[in-house]
Amino acid sequence: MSQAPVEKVRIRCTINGQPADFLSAPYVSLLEALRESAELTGTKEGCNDGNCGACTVNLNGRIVDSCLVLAAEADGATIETVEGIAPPEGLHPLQQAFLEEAALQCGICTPGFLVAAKALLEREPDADEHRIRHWLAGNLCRCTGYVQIVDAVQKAQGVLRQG
Amino acid sequence: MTTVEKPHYKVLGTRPIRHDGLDKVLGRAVYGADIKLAGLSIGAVLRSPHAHARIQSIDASAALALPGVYAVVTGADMPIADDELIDMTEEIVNARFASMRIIAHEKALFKGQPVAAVAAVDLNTAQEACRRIKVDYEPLPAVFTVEEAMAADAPIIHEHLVGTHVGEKVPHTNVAEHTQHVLGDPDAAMAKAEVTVEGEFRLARVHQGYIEPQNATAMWYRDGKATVWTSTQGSFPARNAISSVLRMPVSAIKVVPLEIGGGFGGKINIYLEPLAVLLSKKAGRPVKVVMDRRSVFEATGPGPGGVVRMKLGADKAGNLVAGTVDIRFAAGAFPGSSISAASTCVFASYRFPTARIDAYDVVTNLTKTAAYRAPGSPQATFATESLMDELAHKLGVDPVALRLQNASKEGDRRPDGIVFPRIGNVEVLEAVRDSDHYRTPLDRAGAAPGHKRGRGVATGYWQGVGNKSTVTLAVNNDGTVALIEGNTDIGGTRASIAMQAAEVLGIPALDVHPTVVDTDSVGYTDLTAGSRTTYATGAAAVKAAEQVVAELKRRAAIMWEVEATDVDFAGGVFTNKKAKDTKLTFKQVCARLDRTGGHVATTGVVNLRGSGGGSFATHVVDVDVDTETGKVEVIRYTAAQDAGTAVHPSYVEGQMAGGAVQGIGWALNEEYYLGPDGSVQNASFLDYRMPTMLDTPNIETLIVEVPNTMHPFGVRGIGESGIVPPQPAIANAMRAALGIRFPELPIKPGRILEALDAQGA
Amino acid sequence: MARVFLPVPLRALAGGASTAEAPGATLGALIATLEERYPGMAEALVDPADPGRVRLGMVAFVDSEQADLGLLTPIGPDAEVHFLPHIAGG
Amino acid sequence: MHPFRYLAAHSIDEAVAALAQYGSRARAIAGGTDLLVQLRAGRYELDAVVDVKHVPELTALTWKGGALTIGAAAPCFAVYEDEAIAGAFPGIIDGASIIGGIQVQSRASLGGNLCNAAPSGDAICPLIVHGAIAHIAGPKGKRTLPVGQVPTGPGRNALGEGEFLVAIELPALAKGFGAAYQRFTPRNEMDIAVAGVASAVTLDGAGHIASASIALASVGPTPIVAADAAASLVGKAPSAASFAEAGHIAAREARPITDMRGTEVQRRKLVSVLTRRTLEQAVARATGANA
Repeated sequence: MSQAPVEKVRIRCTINGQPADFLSAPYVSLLEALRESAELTGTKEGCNDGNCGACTVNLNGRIVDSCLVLAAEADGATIETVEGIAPPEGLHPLQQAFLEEAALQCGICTPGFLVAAKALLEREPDADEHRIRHWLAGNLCRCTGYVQIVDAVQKAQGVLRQG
Repeated sequence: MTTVEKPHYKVLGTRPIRHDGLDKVLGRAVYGADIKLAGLSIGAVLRSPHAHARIQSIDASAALALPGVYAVVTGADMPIADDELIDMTEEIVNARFASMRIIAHEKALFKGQPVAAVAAVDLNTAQEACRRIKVDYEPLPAVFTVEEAMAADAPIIHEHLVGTHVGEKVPHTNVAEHTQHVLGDPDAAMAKAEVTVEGEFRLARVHQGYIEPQNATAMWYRDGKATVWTSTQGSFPARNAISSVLRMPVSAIKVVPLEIGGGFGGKINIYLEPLAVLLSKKAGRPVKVVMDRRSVFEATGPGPGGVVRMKLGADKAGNLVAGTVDIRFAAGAFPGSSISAASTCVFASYRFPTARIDAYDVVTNLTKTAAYRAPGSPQATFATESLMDELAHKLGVDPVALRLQNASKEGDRRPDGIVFPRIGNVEVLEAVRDSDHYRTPLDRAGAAPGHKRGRGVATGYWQGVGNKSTVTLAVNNDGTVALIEGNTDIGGTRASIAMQAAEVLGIPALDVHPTVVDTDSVGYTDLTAGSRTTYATGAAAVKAAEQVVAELKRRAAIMWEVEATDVDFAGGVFTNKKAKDTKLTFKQVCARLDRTGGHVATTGVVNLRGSGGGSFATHVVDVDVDTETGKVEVIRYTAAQDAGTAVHPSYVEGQMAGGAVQGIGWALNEEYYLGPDGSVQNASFLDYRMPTMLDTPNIETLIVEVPNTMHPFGVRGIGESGIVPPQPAIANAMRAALGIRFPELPIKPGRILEALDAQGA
Repeated sequence: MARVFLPVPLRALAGGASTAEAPGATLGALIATLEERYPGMAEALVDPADPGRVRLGMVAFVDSEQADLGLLTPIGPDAEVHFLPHIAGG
Repeated sequence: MHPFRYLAAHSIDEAVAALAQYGSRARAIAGGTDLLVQLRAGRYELDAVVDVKHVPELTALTWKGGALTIGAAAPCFAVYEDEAIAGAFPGIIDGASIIGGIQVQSRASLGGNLCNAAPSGDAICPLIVHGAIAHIAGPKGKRTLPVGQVPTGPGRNALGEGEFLVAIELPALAKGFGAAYQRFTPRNEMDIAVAGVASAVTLDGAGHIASASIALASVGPTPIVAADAAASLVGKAPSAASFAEAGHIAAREARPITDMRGTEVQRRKLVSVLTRRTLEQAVARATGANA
């Protein structure tokens, strides 16, 4: 480290509909910044190299592994995490369906699945089972064998279709 | 659902929403890494780059000089513990080895073993400090496989280890233990057998693959006490282990179990907890350490690999007459692979008039293995079920029929001598035989050009355990009940335990409010493991609830001015036997608690003397193999299992499907791929290749219910058996598809192509 | 009399027998009887430094259920007694 | 991880200047899906990363006649969700749509995949058989390079100090052109190619193969152009026999190793099979058949 210490950078963005403004070291991931600086620990770290999807967040309308995004890149961004999925009252149909279908066991992968599945159903309300499995293949679950997760996404899909 | 006559339950068998679900879908549940404390510092661990090396010196001065570094600990801060056995209840751990595993002392014994740990202001500073610690190693020759470790000229990993070889004490060996079970005269019976099958089966080590890495946060207090927040499968056993390796009384340690992101046996042992305590003691502030994924693979406890050689003998009618097996597991750097459970399970599914089981626990220069879902059973049973399939081929009989013909049942003696109580082995096999899947012929012709299809079946067993649990119930005057328990909820057990209390109390499941508390706040409770939580802690909840009922009967009697013996209770309603139409609901009695003597709280304590026979599982699988690439697709899968009484069927099905998918990964792709230096070359989720959602079929589940005579509601532990059948079932399906027996796991595409080549040649 | 199933390593002490019939109202009494008949058996089953229960790493089963009262576990007249290695669980 | 600065460039000139400031201690970051993993693993150290996603040229998708220029930082999804690109260049989509999972495809770019120069890079072989050109900017100005010359070894590329990839230009397709890429992975997603093959053919008016190009992934230190296999097809009518023959030749041109992802023998077999399969698919596309 021959150079001057690396200073923190200021990040102003929108997280779950609320303005956020915090400082972060520029080499820190969005995942770490969300958990440590924004106090949003719903987003989980499973592998820190983009291979489990536990840290999935919605960044400017696309799902990303937040461990593979620098916090500094999120300046000006709109971010949705698991904490922002539910409407002000009650639950999002996906959250309700995950509960009803027992689509979680340990629950550590659940935030990532919810964020990813919500993005899918918003883009492709009629996604079939294969498309659901394809879209969610970036999210690992080691407990459920995935069956009940697929069931839950399809159940929520039905609820959302009915409006 | 197959049901053997069963009482009518009001709560059991329903599917309420789990009590902790809301927090988990909202992102509010606090898992190990989520804990925040004032003044929290962050730890990092320096790990050995060598599989076997003498540590000449450690110089941490440059690390300590780095601004923001609070403390460095090395082996010198945690002397090797005495040879004391720690009772982790299910597992017996030698404190000396546990302390050596947690941090290296004079020698590093596996790549990834902690050598030093640092606490600093943030993670990046702690990691940078680790890089500045100078360690002088003298590399030593290392062994990684059973064969290498057992070779005559093998380097000895533990100079002071004395092996126990069928009772004999043997020094200077890497074979920590050789156990043997003999039933009858298997050699004579084998010699007379009309049909024999035999084989050598090889297994790679495999990881549990939980998504949440190990973590520990500790606060040392100046009065010599410490609090540890961690995601563990057993807060009390973890406390025992921390106490032993740090030489602290158990009462000085409080373990606070946080939500746990998967375990499958891998989070029974402690890894980071003592380091966090020592760092906190030196740093004077709380310290959090979270493992990175590479270290999870390199330095936690995977399931053992090894070699299993087996021979089965039968008469012409297909009755088994003898079985012999030689099980050798590579334990890793310290003794204690799962050979005893493997020995228990390997022949448990069948009636063997004679048998011999030899098992070897062999130390190697790799991270010490640990429990992994039905530990030892999948590895050993892979041989049994592969050979049962070969036997069916040789005899020309249906594989399910052959298994049914030989299936163990109540009163049969296992090769280790234990006599089975009522078990559901036969019923599970019958459920598969009668299933839509098994009755529907495989559409072989539907395979694409160059593809071949096959169907396989296999059975698996896990015994499970009972042991100690405590549940406290506190009755609220609104008719709800708080339930305090000590088992971390790894997959819905708050619900399955609360439901059993609710069943006794005759109230809705959601009127019981379960909370998992720390080791200072509830009585001793064993692991969330061994398929015991719903079974044993459920039994404790039943016991506590029965005490509530007894007390509330007394309260109703006070209200009615009769004797307690004059009060009946059923389905949540108290009845005055003296005036039959006089009834009070549970809620009504609770509303009057303060006028009938005050509040009611009870505690149920159990120490169950076994599991009640365990749970059998049988799986059927159809595979489609692309013979040009070796790619295997699982196209249909059915899992049947005995749940005794399914408390919450959704979570029973979830355990069954989860075990099946873990087994599918184990069968087809998962393995530790080791470099010549013992490094794990695929230590990432990218290259360890656990199944994704796109790799797995719908798992059809058949819950069989043969009540467990040792549980008040007949509940069996169901967490583990489901991972035993998939590997042999898939190997048997591959045999059916290709005519090739795969005796080595994983059955990966390259291996399939090689075998097809050899078949063509 | 209880029927004791001897684990393979202990059979040498009993002249190769795989089972032994022995009286004893408790597990401790039973082991004492075995010791009289087959010297060395007591030390093989109970660690003198940790009396009152069978050695850690070993589990006693009485009628196929774990003995939970250590050496005080009652033994019925027709009981079966096993000594097995501890199971590691998941 | 060695601490580094984050600099966002908004023009090519800004990016050039920022990279020049840190010399070999800086790199351009597009999706970051490889870069951040490698930095965390300590494979190399940087003092700065220069975010090029805000440079308009780096994310633009520009048509000129039938030629398409893809900004080096344009994320995979932007490429494969573009109907015009999917219609014209299905062989490019084959690669772009299988890099990582959906999350990674939101960030990863064809340019990043090319610069990362992994032998297994799924985007690279399709680009090679399309004859794509890499547009590079740096302190000495702009230059171009055939994409096949960008990877120079595992994780090494031909970019000099201070240089970065601006865009990839896909030339207009000849009449009768068809291309396809397939890889083999044990898992169906989220996996690295054990072997991959991109094939392209141009059919003449009589339906014979006028020219062909075959590139192999994950079977050598860089993507390998299987020139002999491609040459074996020229002048022939597409047939199972000619494709199989090309597959055998390609397998000989491969230079695979055995590692955790697969064995040498397995990889040669896969090259043979995938060459045949991609040729079938490429011809089907060339003839407008539904594939």
